[in-house]
Amino acid sequence: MRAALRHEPLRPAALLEEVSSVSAGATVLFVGTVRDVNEGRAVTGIEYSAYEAMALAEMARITEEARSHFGVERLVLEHRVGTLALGDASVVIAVAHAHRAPALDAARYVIEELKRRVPVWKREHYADGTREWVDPANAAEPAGHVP
Amino acid sequence: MRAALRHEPLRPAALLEEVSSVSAGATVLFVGTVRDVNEGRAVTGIEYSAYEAMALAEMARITEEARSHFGVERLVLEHRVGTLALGDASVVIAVAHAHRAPALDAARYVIEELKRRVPVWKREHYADGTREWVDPANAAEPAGHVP
Amino acid sequence: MNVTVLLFASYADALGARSLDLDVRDGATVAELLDGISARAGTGRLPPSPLVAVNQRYAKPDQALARGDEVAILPPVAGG
Amino acid sequence: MNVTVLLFASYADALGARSLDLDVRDGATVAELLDGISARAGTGRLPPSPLVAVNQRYAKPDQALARGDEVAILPPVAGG
Repeated sequence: MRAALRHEPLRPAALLEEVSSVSAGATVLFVGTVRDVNEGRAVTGIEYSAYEAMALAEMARITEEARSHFGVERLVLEHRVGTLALGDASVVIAVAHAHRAPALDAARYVIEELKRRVPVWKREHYADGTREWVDPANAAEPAGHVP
Repeated sequence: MRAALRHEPLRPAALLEEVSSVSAGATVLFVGTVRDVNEGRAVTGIEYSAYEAMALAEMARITEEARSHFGVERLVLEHRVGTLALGDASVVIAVAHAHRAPALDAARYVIEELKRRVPVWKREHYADGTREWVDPANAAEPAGHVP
Repeated sequence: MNVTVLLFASYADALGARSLDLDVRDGATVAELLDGISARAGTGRLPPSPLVAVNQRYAKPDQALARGDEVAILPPVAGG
Repeated sequence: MNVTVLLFASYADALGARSLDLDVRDGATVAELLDGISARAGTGRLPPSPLVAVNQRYAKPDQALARGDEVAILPPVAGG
């Protein structure tokens, strides 16, 4: 069980390896990536910034909740900060469990709670040269609100 | 969108790469692996066999259903057959979508339907030298019944 | 008509064969085929109502069989 | 007591600063702190009720502040 913020590129396949175990029947990897279009605008990159100390604390709380709710003992959560290009991974969740349902439930729980609670922000860079902070409340798939 | 049965080891990280796309905001990988204990017995390996033509047809129908239900266009499903050692991957599902909810929903749909419908069987090899065909109806996490 | 019924996994082991040949009436249903299988010597180790596939799809008991259909009886599936 | 309020992302941009220093009464609540922020010149571009974190946890309006608390106001989060 661990959570980290990274200033260098995330390595999804390495996290998959990290949680894998012969005691696990199911391993789930979730990778969030920078995509080329958001809300109909052509995106060229995203800057992620964080309230780093709190983001780490909140990520650790979320992984601990996943352990408590779903019984997962092997879970890694990493979020990138800095300037990302199209296709770069912004978040990776890797989780393994003896059975598939808790592994899938835990992955979903962690990404939903991360989007709802972890103090990370993103400024999208658009093809027309402009930049904007993203407010998920305005998005088609809102992140929800805290508390 | 593709489905395959493989007689050689599955490569989860390669399937993750295969479905990844700059149009996808979320990529999900599910890996089923041979674990060391099942129903309280020490397992040393599993032989998987299939009604290959029907298994492939059913896997193709399931991936098509996932496209239809969740709008996923990038999905790969592979199942291994043959004799697997502890930790070997028996099934890999890789799926990418613009948004996280359809990607997660599709991964779960595919593994649940695969376990319910795809004509694949496994014979577990135990530490005491015995072997037994597995009937999921007797398991703690049953696969369900068809039709 | 003659129907070849494919066997797999524990069913193939139980009968010591990968297939069974049966004679059924033309247009027999899946249920009639299963009755025919039950009547055969040595099939007592099969369950009374196994899953049946016809042409690589699950079939219901009232489905009629045609000459040349690919028929199989399937143990409980255990993939993944 | 003096409270340093950390600012991030769009709020730091809007105010052109990474933090604000405020004087509030000893034991002031989060709600009183927000009133103090609103009263400051230049804070009109902040929403009336931003998320507040105290010591790296989300705080409710009635939570009392203590000397030395780490306080931050947070734009809507957008991770993942």
